[in-house]
This record gives sequence, structure tokens and C-alpha cells, in this order.
Amino acid sequence: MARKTSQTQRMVVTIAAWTIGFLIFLPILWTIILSFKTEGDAIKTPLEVLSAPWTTASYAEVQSRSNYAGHFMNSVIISVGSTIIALIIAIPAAWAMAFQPGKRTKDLLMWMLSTKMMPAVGVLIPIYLLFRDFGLLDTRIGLTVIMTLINLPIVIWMLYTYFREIPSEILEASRMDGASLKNEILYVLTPMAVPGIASTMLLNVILAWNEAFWTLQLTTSKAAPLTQFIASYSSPEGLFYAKLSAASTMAIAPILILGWFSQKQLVRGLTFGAVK
Amino acid sequence: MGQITLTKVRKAFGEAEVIPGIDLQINDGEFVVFVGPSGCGKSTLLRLIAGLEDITSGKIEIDGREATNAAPAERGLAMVFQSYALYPHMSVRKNIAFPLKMAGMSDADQTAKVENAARILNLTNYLDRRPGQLSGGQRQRVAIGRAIVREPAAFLFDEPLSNLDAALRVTMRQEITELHHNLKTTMIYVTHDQVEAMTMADKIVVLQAGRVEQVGSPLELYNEPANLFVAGFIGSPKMNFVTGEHAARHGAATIGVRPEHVDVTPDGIWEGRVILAEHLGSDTFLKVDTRDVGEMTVRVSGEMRLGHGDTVRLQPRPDRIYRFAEDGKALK
Amino acid sequence: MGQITLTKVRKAFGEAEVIPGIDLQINDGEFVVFVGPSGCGKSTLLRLIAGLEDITSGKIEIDGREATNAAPAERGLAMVFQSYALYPHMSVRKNIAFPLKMAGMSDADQTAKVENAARILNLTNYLDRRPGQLSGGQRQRVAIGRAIVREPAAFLFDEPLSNLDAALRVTMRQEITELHHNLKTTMIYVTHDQVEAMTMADKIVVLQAGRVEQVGSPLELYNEPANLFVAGFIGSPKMNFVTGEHAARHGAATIGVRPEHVDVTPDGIWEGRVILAEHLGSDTFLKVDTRDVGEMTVRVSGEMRLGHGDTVRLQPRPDRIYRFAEDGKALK
Amino acid sequence: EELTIATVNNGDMIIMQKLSPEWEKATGNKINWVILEENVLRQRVTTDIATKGGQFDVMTIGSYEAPIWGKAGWLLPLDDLGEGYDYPDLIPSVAAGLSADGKLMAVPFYAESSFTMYRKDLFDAAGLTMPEQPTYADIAGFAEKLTDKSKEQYGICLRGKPGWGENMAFLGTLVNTNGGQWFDMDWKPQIESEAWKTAINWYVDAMTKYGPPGAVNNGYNENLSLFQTGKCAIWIDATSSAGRVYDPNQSQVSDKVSFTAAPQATSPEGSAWFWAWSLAIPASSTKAEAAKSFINWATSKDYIKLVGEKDGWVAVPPGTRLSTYALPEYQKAAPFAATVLDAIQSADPAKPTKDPVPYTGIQYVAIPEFQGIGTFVGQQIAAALAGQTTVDAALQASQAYATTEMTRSGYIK
Amino acid sequence: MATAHSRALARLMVSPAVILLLLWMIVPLGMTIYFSFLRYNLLMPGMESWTGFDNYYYFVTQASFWVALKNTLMLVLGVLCITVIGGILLALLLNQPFFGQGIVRVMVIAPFFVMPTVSALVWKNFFMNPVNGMFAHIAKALGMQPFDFFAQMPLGSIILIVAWSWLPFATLILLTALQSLDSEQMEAAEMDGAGWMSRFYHLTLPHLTRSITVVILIQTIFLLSVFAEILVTTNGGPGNASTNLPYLVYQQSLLSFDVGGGSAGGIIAVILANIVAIFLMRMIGKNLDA
Ligand SMILES: Nc1ncnc2c1ncn2[C@@H]1O[C@H](COP(=O)(O)OP(=O)(O)OP(=O)(O)O)[C@@H](O)[C@H]1O
Ligand SMILES: Nc1ncnc2c1ncn2[C@@H]1O[C@H](COP(=O)(O)OP(=O)(O)OP(=O)(O)O)[C@@H](O)[C@H]1O
Ligand SMILES: [Mg+2]
Ligand SMILES: [Mg+2]
Repeated sequence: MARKTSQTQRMVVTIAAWTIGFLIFLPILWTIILSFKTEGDAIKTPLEVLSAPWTTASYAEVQSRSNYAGHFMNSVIISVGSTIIALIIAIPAAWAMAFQPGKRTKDLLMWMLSTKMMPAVGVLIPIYLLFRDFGLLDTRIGLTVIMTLINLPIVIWMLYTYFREIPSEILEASRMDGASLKNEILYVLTPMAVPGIASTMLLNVILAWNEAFWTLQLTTSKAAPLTQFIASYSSPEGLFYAKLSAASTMAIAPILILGWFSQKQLVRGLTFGAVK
Repeated sequence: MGQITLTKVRKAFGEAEVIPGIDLQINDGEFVVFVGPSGCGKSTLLRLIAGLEDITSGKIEIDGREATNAAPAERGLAMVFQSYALYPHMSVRKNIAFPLKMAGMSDADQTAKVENAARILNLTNYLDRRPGQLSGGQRQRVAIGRAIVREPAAFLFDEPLSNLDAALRVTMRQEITELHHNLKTTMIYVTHDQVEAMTMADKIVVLQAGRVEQVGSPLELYNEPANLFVAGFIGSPKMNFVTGEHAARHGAATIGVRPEHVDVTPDGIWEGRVILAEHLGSDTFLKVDTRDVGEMTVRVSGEMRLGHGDTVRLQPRPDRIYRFAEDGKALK
Repeated sequence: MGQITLTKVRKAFGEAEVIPGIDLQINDGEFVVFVGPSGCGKSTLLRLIAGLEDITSGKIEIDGREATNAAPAERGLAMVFQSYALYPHMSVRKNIAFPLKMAGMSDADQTAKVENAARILNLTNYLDRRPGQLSGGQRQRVAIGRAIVREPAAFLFDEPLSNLDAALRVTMRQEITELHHNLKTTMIYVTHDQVEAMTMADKIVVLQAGRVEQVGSPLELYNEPANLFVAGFIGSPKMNFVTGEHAARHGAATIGVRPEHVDVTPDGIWEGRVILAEHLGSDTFLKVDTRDVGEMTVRVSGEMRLGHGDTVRLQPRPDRIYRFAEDGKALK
Repeated sequence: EELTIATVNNGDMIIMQKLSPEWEKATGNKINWVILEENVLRQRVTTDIATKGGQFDVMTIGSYEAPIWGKAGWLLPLDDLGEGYDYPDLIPSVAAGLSADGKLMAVPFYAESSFTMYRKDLFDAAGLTMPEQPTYADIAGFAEKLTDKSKEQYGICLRGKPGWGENMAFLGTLVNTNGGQWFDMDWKPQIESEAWKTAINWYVDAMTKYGPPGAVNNGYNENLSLFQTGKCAIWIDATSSAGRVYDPNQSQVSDKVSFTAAPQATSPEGSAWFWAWSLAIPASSTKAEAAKSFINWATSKDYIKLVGEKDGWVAVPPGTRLSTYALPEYQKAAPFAATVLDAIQSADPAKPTKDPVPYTGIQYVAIPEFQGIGTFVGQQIAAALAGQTTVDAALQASQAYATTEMTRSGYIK
Repeated sequence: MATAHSRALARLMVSPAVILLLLWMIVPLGMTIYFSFLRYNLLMPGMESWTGFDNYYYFVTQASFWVALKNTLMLVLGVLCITVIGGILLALLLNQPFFGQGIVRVMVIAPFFVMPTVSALVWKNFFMNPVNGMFAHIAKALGMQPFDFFAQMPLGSIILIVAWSWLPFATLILLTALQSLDSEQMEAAEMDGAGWMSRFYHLTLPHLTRSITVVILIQTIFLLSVFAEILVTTNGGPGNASTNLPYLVYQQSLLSFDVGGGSAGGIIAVILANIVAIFLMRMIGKNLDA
């Protein structure tokens, strides 16, 4: 339907979209702006804030108080690590459910999802005790395991929906061509599902990165990710807007940048089988 | 090299018996076509032979060796799928080389084989493209290439041309025929298009509801259909059937005449009104509503200036009347 | 009631001029088919008439009234899309009733109209199904039903049968022809299948690269193609073309003979070897490699016991030789 | 060795963190800091010590936890910090508050009572004078006169954020001085008593009329920044704020602020609270020696000097050592020193209320169940402050809850 | 592709995932169930004793429980309403051609990447704070009284913050769905005389139902356990006006350290979540198979 959308209509849409987009983005933008102001300027009225001089003092302050690099590395290791492990477990499971579906497949999938509805606070003490006994408190391994388990259902579901879009004939062809199951998954299925796997990975890195309950409860310092870093600024005393902004910016910047760079990939994959 | 024997092969999906029991012998080097209406079990039978489904009971032998429980890859067969089933993330070269790689062949040997296959199939210039960058016909050729390099005992084709447009279908079907001429390997080809069946097969197997209705060469089936079903299925347009009095006059429960064996002459025995006239230039197809024997389809070569509503008289060629008994069996 | 006139209609997508300027007159009640190779602008032209695209310049009149800038719904035309474009979440009944509902018709009237259309199209038993539960042919009929109920001035069809399999295509094309007989409404039908064009049209418009190559009845186009393009496009199998000395002998740059106008006789003028023989029972198609005039396709009625490698002599029927000038125009 | 130290994100602790490399350099040890907001810290630390998770080598705990945990045997006694650690110099009431069974279980990092801070300039401008020992009636009167919402000037700032360590800290003292108590001698909750009603009604009334908007979410930190930016005329809160509002680096009102004792109503007992943030070592710690060395350093006289020299004398952790108050530099820099010392020394957790009670603690009750009850009551009162329920209803719900809890725990037979 | 061999293999392939999730569910849940029958205060070790269903009784009979239940549902429904309706509108808008589409999309998607603690902090301090927040500044500039978000509409404010985080997710899924809407269908409807509204109501909306169900399912999973936003902003208050079930369980087990009561609450929350889950699955199952 490529008829002339009148120029005015296009302008209206442009203005509306930009306005709404800007409003949605404003909280983040404002945080970034405040992080470059002094504490005194940061609590002034918006116009005064904008005209105040810029400074990176808050970043320096935050940097001197916290081991940002350490938290950052922990976040990366835990979120990426848990995603990769989840993928390794989920790919075969999703393969089986997509290409060898049984009567129970759907129920199984739904059961898996329902494990995500378990409220974390309810099981904290048991998990804490278990972690203590296995020496997993404040270890990256421990947290990675938890993140893996939390995200596994979503990973399986997403992969399952991608795999179902792959014609089973292709897998049969590879079987006729003499591929073993391992080769079938390794050389044919996985590469074909790369876009889906990539967006699954992204979504799960984001979810793991932002997870703020288990990360806070089960780590102290050595394995503490950025959620812990931000927790120490969450209600500090006195004038604190600039420092809080700087810390917030530092905590969300990596994932925001990753998200922006890969948004096409992410958006393409975010359908959960909802688009036929 | 390429002899396949099915003995009492039966297949049921749960309750549903799709193939109640088939015996079939396919000889080395033959081009065998399975035809039949949709859902009759053609694909299932092919997949049983390929090993992609377990048979419920019975025996499959390939080159005299029992293969009933062998894995697909062990049977030495190659399959070309309807949807081509190319690996979209691999180049044409890699697609064709894939079975060789799986067999652990050295890179040099792979290259040699792939290039030979590409030459045969006219794909040399496309070896580095991805399947997505190829036309339908080229994709089909890649799928065949992947089958060829394995030098299988037999090729299995499941409606390989049904995704192509009419013109390309004609070309590709000629290419496959030519390939068979050159390779002389056994080929089993599934289609529901009877033109393909007629033009390609050495031997046609007509299936209905999982049962073999007739096995024979194309012209055998055209000239001597074993029963009503085969008679109606083979030939296009479809054979006209007449029952009742007119059939009884020929000592049969049903008689059949093919549209190309009915002439329009002023002294024809059946009179009728033209209800549809399709003028193709080369032929004219008439649908004639006769009082005596119902609707008749007639094919006339060349142009015939007839239109809707004209009255004509039709005369079947007497040596071309097929006779069938009550139970549908052909009468000799 | 259904007369459409295009005057100097031009369409460009940005830089690309898809239709450089077309004048066309479609009379009331006519069945007009647009044919042409892929990408020649058939769909675009149809969509310009429907109002789904703006024309760049020119004028469209429907029943004598200027409609160039009218909205699609105002033009009183109905369109049937290639993909059927049924509303998947509505029942067949609701699908058909949709245009009536949009026009604000009362429920009772809607029901009456829908049931009438369903009766015409043999859909009465499927009225409560969803499109997803219908076969391809039935879906096509629903799409037509949705068009019929509006009692449009003209129907527009864009390759309505190209998603159906061969057998169904034949049936549906006869149904549409019959519908036209009954309704006598103008129909504009786009296809690239020349069999459809030949069998359905009152008038065929052959397009190439957005330009009209020839307008005429099917047999006019078959018998008197205006140029090489039309000659090659109309008729199946394709006309054989010969250039050079043999053509010069007929006083033309190129001559053409249709496969059905070449006879196999011992005293034919061209000698050649059969490289492909397709036996359909009713016909035999030969591809013959001649020394004199290259590859020739020949159609022989009935069976002819010839195979790969046999030598034959071919004789074109002298009154059926088409002659073309250097620039492709037909010579009279 | 590597020590993991959990602490609150208060200014004094952040200074400690900033100075800690000195100790690291001197001893060759390394510290991993876990700095959290008070609520989260308390929850993390409690979970860990109660389950013997062993994640922390040094914990920052309050005077509420120290005796309870000490009794439970969860903490390492700290009465052997070595030669130079001048125990008698610790303010005796502070040390007593952190002891269990006569042993010091945690050493104070800073201690505080509560008092009244007010804006001298505003009082002068309005022609008001603050008495030495104000009453709550006085305070309400002043607040009324000093409120000018159009200029974002609010007569009084008080804690509103629910939590036993937040709004209930202040409200505890308000109830006490009105003659109320948490429990009677039979551990029966007294929350629906007249004293409570008077106290809470005064609070809700004053805050609604003269308080800043959003008061229900104002904890200590929020009020501090309100006061520092000149938005409050009167603020009754911790004595440890003195340094912060007096520090020109942090405060816009440093030269306009004065201090006096916490207001009283009918009874002087428990009118000002007592709290000490202190450092303790879990009994399970495997790095006790290093931990002790750190604690010694961080609570020593030398540390106080170090802070004084590096960050200014106003910023030194108050309320722990008598010697601090004897330092001339400190007296000069912090004119409020005497007021503070006075308040701390007179706050007696052992006699918190007018009538006798079976518990210790002024603004808290030193039993494990108190956290839950205190938090619940704090929430109810916050709801009353936000206008979502009435004071009476809030107190009634609180009474019911406390009764249930005390019954479940077996205090009420 | 269904030979006996491959089916056995399939079972083998799902088993690691199934076993892991089973362990993940059974072990902590089992321990929680065990604790829920104990009188177990973390601060009084060694005093654990069997109490039967007491913990459940106390948990359910406290007034906060019903409020929390209501708040949990309000929170889920509120956020779902905002994100689904807002998401549809936003997706419709972004699906139009306009200048700078890429940039606007980047801006709209951004909140999804912000961790819940940060978004709560940002909203609470920089925007909704009645003294220094941007809304207060704007209100004052317009001569109005600043609105005290967390006191006047605590749950509403939290819904707003959570909805802001999830709006991009809903928008993206719905936008992808919109882009898959067959343009011929739209044209057909246009030929049939359907106006903009009719096309939206009769075609677009039904086309989106699948995606809407998916959005609802996924978001519900996460919304049932919203926690960080409440912890950072209102601490469940004032009173219990913004306490949801997870937060109530948190209060019980980690603020009062009543592990027994908290465990009972946890089990009740699990049961309720599963009721919601079953309800959702029914709905989804139907919609996803169609
Ligand atoms: N996996 C399966 N489970 C149950 N029934 C099946 C299965 N596969 C095929 N069938 C049934 O077996 C019968 C034969 O199917 P098959 O695919 O072999 O038919 P076909 O002849 O290839 O048809 P078409 O020409 O449409 O491809 C059909 O009725 C089909 O419904
Ligand atoms: N929206 C568009 N923008 C730019 N070019 C277009 C657009 N629509 C069609 N075209 C171009 O216009 C030409 C004619 O397209 P059209 O769809 O009319 O061809 P057609 O004859 O219908 O072909 P087919 O038989 O493949 O359907 C093509 O070259 C096509 O690429
Ligand atoms: Mg099939
Ligand atoms: Mg087209």
C-alpha cells in the first residue's frame, strides 16, 4: 500500500514518536546528565541543572570508593557464564521437544515455566544453607548456577520456538547424509538457529545482569556483581544525587550499550513463537 | 548395486494403519515412480525405505542385505526432499560436501567430488553462494548434487519438483531424466503429478490407501489399466466413465473412454450440448453434456470453432473403449 | 456497469518507471486477462485500477466517471488476492459478510446475501469454519465470495490460482469461467500462466516491461501474434524459432513453427536425432536435435514408438509458419 | 590476609573505608568492603551470622544486636584488643550497652543519642528563642511559626520512613517521654495506651501541618539532606548529625545551626535515644587476629586523630571516647561537643521509661522479636502519617500484631 | 523422523534440563515446607520446635496477608494494562514511517536494560521526590503543589515504575507481530470499505492476540515476584499499602527473621503463583496451539 502518505501526516507521526520516545528515555538521559553535575547543582530545578557546569567529579568519587572493575567483571562472568551453561543444557532439550514432540511436551514446557514463578524470598534460607554447606557463598560458580537455573526455562522456551520453525526435513537430510546426532546438532541445527540463539543469549544476559535478589543475598565481595555495587549507593546520606547518578550510569551503561548494539538481533528474536 | 526388496512391509502410526502390507521389488538401475492421491502413503513408504521411520513389521532388503533396522545413513541411500532441505548457512560447496565430511573423507577428495558433481549439474559458477541466493531450480540441483556425491545405491526423491513453477518443472524433470540416463543408478521418485510419472518412469507404482493398485511401465498403465482407479488416475484429462445401459451393451459394469479417444463427428452416437469450450490454439477441450451418458470431456486437436451451447455428436473410438467389471477390475 | 478506461496511465516508484504509459479500454462484462512475464507490471496495473496505488499521471475512468483519486472502497470494485487475504480469525460467514458489515447493512440482509453467495460457490457447509480449516480451493472460493457479495462493477483477480496444485487449478479456473458466465460482470484477471489466459479470457492483454504488446482474443493471439514476444509467450510448448538461411528463404528475419504444427514424416525437410521422448499416452513430445535448424520441439498426437537416439525427419506445415521482421514485428 | 568487612553506607564509615589503605599498608592485609544500606546490611549480616555462613570477618552492628548476639555466643568477645587499647577511655554507658554477660562483645565506632537541631537564623528572624530544655508543646509552637511552604521552608523534620531503626527510633523516645512503654512487666504490649495515643497524635499532627511533603519516605538520610539544604527549621534526630550539618563542605546551613537537648513531654526518662554503631567479629571467623587488628585501628585514639587531621575535626566519629571530647582541636571545631557528650552520658538503656519495664533499650527492646514488631508498628504509623488510616486504627492493629507475636513467642503465657 | 531409537535419544536429551529443574524445585521447596512447620526464628538458634500449621494460620490471618494478596494482583494487572495498551499504541506508532525511526526505537527500548534497583532509585529520587524531584520542580514552576507520589499513591507509583521497565518489552514483541501482519489482508479490508478504526478492531487486534498472550504470560511470571522496586522505594508502606506477597514474605523471614512464618508465606505464595500459572497456561495453551 505505497500510496502517498501526506507529508503533514508524516510530520505528525515523526513529532509524536520523537516526543514519546524522548519521554520514555528521559529518566535514563536525566540520570546521565546529573552524573556530570556537582551534588549541589544536581538538586536544582531542571533548567538550572542544564545550565550548570559539567564535571566528572562524581565518577572519580565513585571510582575511588568502589572496585568497579571487579564488580563489572563479576557481572560479565556470571551473566555470560550462566547463559552459556543454560544454552548447553537447553539446546538438546529444546531439540528433543521441538523435533520429537510427545503428548506431554507442551505440559513439560509449561511446568518448566512455572518453576520461574516460585518467589525467591520464600526459598532464600534453604538456598543459603545449601550454599553454605557446599561452600558456594560468595563464589561466581554458585551464583552462575543459580542464574542458570533461574533462566533455564526461558532459554528452553525461546529455543523451542525457534527450533520449531526449522523444517524437520533439514535434520532428516543431515541424518541421511550420515550425520550423527552430535553432528546434526553441531553442524546443522545450531548454526541454523544462530539468530535465535543469539537473541536468547542477549535476553538472558540482560536478565541475569539485572537480577538483584540472589546476587545481593549470596555474594559479599569476591563474586559481587554490579547490583551489589549499586546497593551501596541506594540510600546514602546527605546530598547524593550526583554520586547516585554516576553509580547508576556505570551500572547500566555496559548492558545498555550491548543492548543498543544488538537491538536488531534482540528484537528479531523476541517473539516467543508469537508471530507466525 | 541398488536393488531394493520390500517384503510384507506394514506401517501403523499408533492406531492408524497407513500401509497395511506391501511387497515390492525394485531392480537395479530402474527409475521407479510412486504415484497416488494425496495421503495415500507415498511419502511414508519412501521414508520407510530411507529409514527415517521404523517399519511396524516386515522386511526391507537393500542389495540382498537385510536393512530393516539399519540407521538411515547406513543404508547407502540418498534422499532429495520436496523442500530441498538445503543447509541455509552453508555455501553450495559445503552443502554438497556435507555427506562426504560426515563420512570423514579428506578435504582434497571432497573438493574433487564436489567439483565433479557441480560440473554434471551446471553449478560450477554458484559453488560459493548460499542457498538463499539461488533460484528454485538451482536449489533443486544442489539438493541433487548432495545426493550424487555419496554415490548411493539408490536415490529417493519426494515430490522434488512440486515447489517449482510450471516451466521450471518441465526443465527440471528433463534434467533428472537425463541424469538417470547418465548415472544409471536406481531412482525412486514420489509424485502425485501423473505427467511426471508418465514421462519419467521406467516403472510406475500406483498406490491407494497404502495399497499397491498396479505396477507397470507408463504405457502399460495407460493402455491396460488394471482397474477403475488406475484408469481414472493415469491420463489427463481424466478418462470418461459410463455406467448402466451403455456399459452393459459392451458387456461391462463400467466402460471408460479417454477424452483424446472421442471424436466429434456429425454421425456420433452420443448427442450433447457444449457447456465449456477451452481453446488453447493447439487443442480444444470440450465439456459436453450428453443426454445418454452424462458429462463427457473431449479433446480435439487444433482449433474447433465451438462455443458454449453448441450441439455436437460424439463418437468413441471402438478399439479404445476400456471395460471394467462390477468390482472395478478391468475386463480383458 | 463495469466499463473501465485507462488514459495515459503512468506509474513510477521513485526513479523506477514501472508503467511508462498505458491506454486501455475494458468493456462492460468482458473477461480481460493481463499476462506477461514476472515483473512486467501486471500486479501494479491491477492495483492502480483498484486504487491501492496512486497513479503518477494519467486518468482512470470507471463507468464514465473519473476515479483517478477515489479511495479503493469508493470505486465499486472487488479484488481477490493471490494469498486469498482471508481474515484468519473470522469464520467463513464473517469473512464473506465483512464488506457488507462495513457498508452498514442490516444483519438479516447480510445473512441472505452471504447464504446466496455460499450457495453459488458451494460453500454452504463450510460457513462456520475458519479459513485455516479449509483446503486451498475452498479458501479461494471464500475470497471470491467476499468479492461477489458486494456486487461490484468489476472483479479484479491477481493470480488467484497460483497457490493451488495443478488439478485444483484446472477445476477452479473452470469455476471462475462459469461464474463469469452467470454473473456477466466485468473481470480483470492477472496471471502469468498462458493456459489460464487462453482458456478464460475474452480479451488478453500481453504486457512486457509495463508496455502493452498486444491486445486481442486468445485465438487472435495464437494465430496472429503481433511480434516475436507474443508468439513465444502464447502457446505451450513454446514456438520453435529459426533464424538465418532457413528464415531468409521465407523472406523473414525469423520464422516460427509451433510444436503441434511440425509433423514427423519420412520425407520431412529437416533431419535430426531424438534427444528426449516423453510418452504421455495421449501425446508424445519429442525434442529433436536437427543439423539444419537446431533443437526443435515436436508434439505428436497419440503414441509414437520413438526413443532417445532415433533419427527422424520433420516437416513444418507450410500454412502454419509465422514470419517476423528484423525488429520482431510479424510480417503479414 | 583478606578481610571481608560489612558496614553501613553512613558518612563515618565511608571515611573509614577511605582511610583503610593506611591500615592495609601497615599490616600487609587486604580488605574487601561490603557497603550496604542499613536495612539491607542488617538483614544480610543477620542471615549470615545466624546460619553461620561465615562470609564476614568484621561486621558493623548496632547496640541492639550486640548484647543479643553476644548472649547467643555468635560474637567473639573483644576485651583483649591489646596493650594500647585504652578501654577505660570508652564512655562507660556506651561500653555497657555493647556488653553481654559482662564482656564487651563489640567496640563502638561511633555512638549517638538524640537531640534537637534548629536554625538560629530563622528563630532570630521570627523573634523566637529556644529554651535549654524544650518541651514538645514548645516545638509544635515554634514549628507553626516557622513554616512557610511557599518558600519550601518547613517547621519541623522528623523521620517518617517505616522501620524500627527509622521512624520508630524517634517515636520510641516520644512515647517514652509521654510516659508510655512498649511492654508492661508481664510483657503485655501497651501500644494502645493513652501515652502512645498522645505521642502519635502529636507526631502526625505536627508532621502534617508543618512537615515537608513526602515525609513518610524520609529516613535519616533524607532528613539530613533536607536540613542541610535549609528546608527545615527544626530537626530532632541523632547527635551524630551535628558534625554533618556543621560541616561547611556538606551543609549550606553550617553557620546558622544551633543545638539543644531533645524535647521532653511529661517524663524525662527515655526522652533521648541511645545508639552505637560498633564493630564486631563473628565467632566463626577464621581470621580473628587480623580482624582484631583492624578493629583496634579503627576505634583507636589514633584513628580519631587521623580523621581529624585528614578530614577535619568535625568529621571525627563521636560518642565513643572520653578523650575525644578532651581534645582542644575538637572542642574548637565542634562547639556542640558538650551537648552531645551530655546527651550520650545521660541516655540510660537500663531505665528507659517512667514505669518499670522488663527490658532494656530506649528506642528499641533488646529481644529478637522486636525487629518484626517494631517494623510492623512503624509501618502502621507511617500509614497514619500518610493519611491512609487513623492513628487509633494504626495503634489498634499494632497492638493486635504485637500481642500475637508475643503470644507465639511464649512471653505471654 | 520418529524411530524408536530417536525417541529414546530425545528422552535422554531433555533429561538434564528436567532433572536440574526438578532438583531446583524440590530441594529448596522441600526444605521450605519443612521449615514452614517449625517455630524457627533465625535469631534464636536451637529453639526450633514443631508447630504444625500454626505458621500458616498466623500468616493467613494477619491483615497484611489479604492486603498483600490484593496488592500483588493489582500490581500485576496494573502493569499488564499499562504495558499492553501502551505497547499496542506505541507499536502502532513506531510501525509508521517517520524520520529517525532507528533512534526513536533505541530510546524506547532502553528502559528494558535498566536494572530494577536502578530504575526504582532513579524514579524515586530524581523524578517522584516531592522536594527535589523533577515532577516537583515542574509542579512548582506551574504554581501547583508538588504531588507526593509514594505517600498519596504508593502502589500506583510502583506500578508506574515497573510499567516503565516493561513497556519496551511489550512494545517490541507487539511491533514484531505488527510487522508480520499480511499487507494484502489490510488491502483487502480497505477494498471492502473498512476504515482505519474498523481495520484496527477487526484485523490488527485479532492478529495481535497471540503476541498479547505471550506478553501477558512472560510479564506475569516476572511481575508476580516484583521485589526490588518496593524495597528501594516504599519498603512496602505506608502501612502495607504497597506490600505484595514476596515483600510480605521478605518482611516475615528477613526483617523479623521468622523463618518458619516466612516459609509458610513462601509456600502460600508458591501455591497462589501456581494457581495463576495454571490459569495462564490454559489461556496460553489454547492461544499458542491455534
Ligand atoms: N507421523 C505421522 N503420524 C500419524 N499419521 C501420519 C504421520 N505421517 C503420516 N501420517 C498419515 O499417513 C497417511 C499417509 O501420509 P503420507 O505423507 O505418506 O501421504 P502422501 O501420499 O505422501 O501424501 P502427499 O501426496 O499429500 O504428500 C496420511 O493419512 C497421514 O495423515
Ligand atoms: N512498491 C514498489 N516499490 C518499488 N518497485 C516496485 C514496487 N512494487 C513493484 N515494483 C516493481 O515494479 C515492477 C512490476 O512489479 P509487478 O508486481 O507489477 O510485477 P508483476 O507483473 O505482477 O510480476 P509477478 O508476475 O512476479 O507478480 C517490478 O520490477 C517490481 O520490482
Ligand atoms: Mg508426501
Ligand atoms: Mg504480481
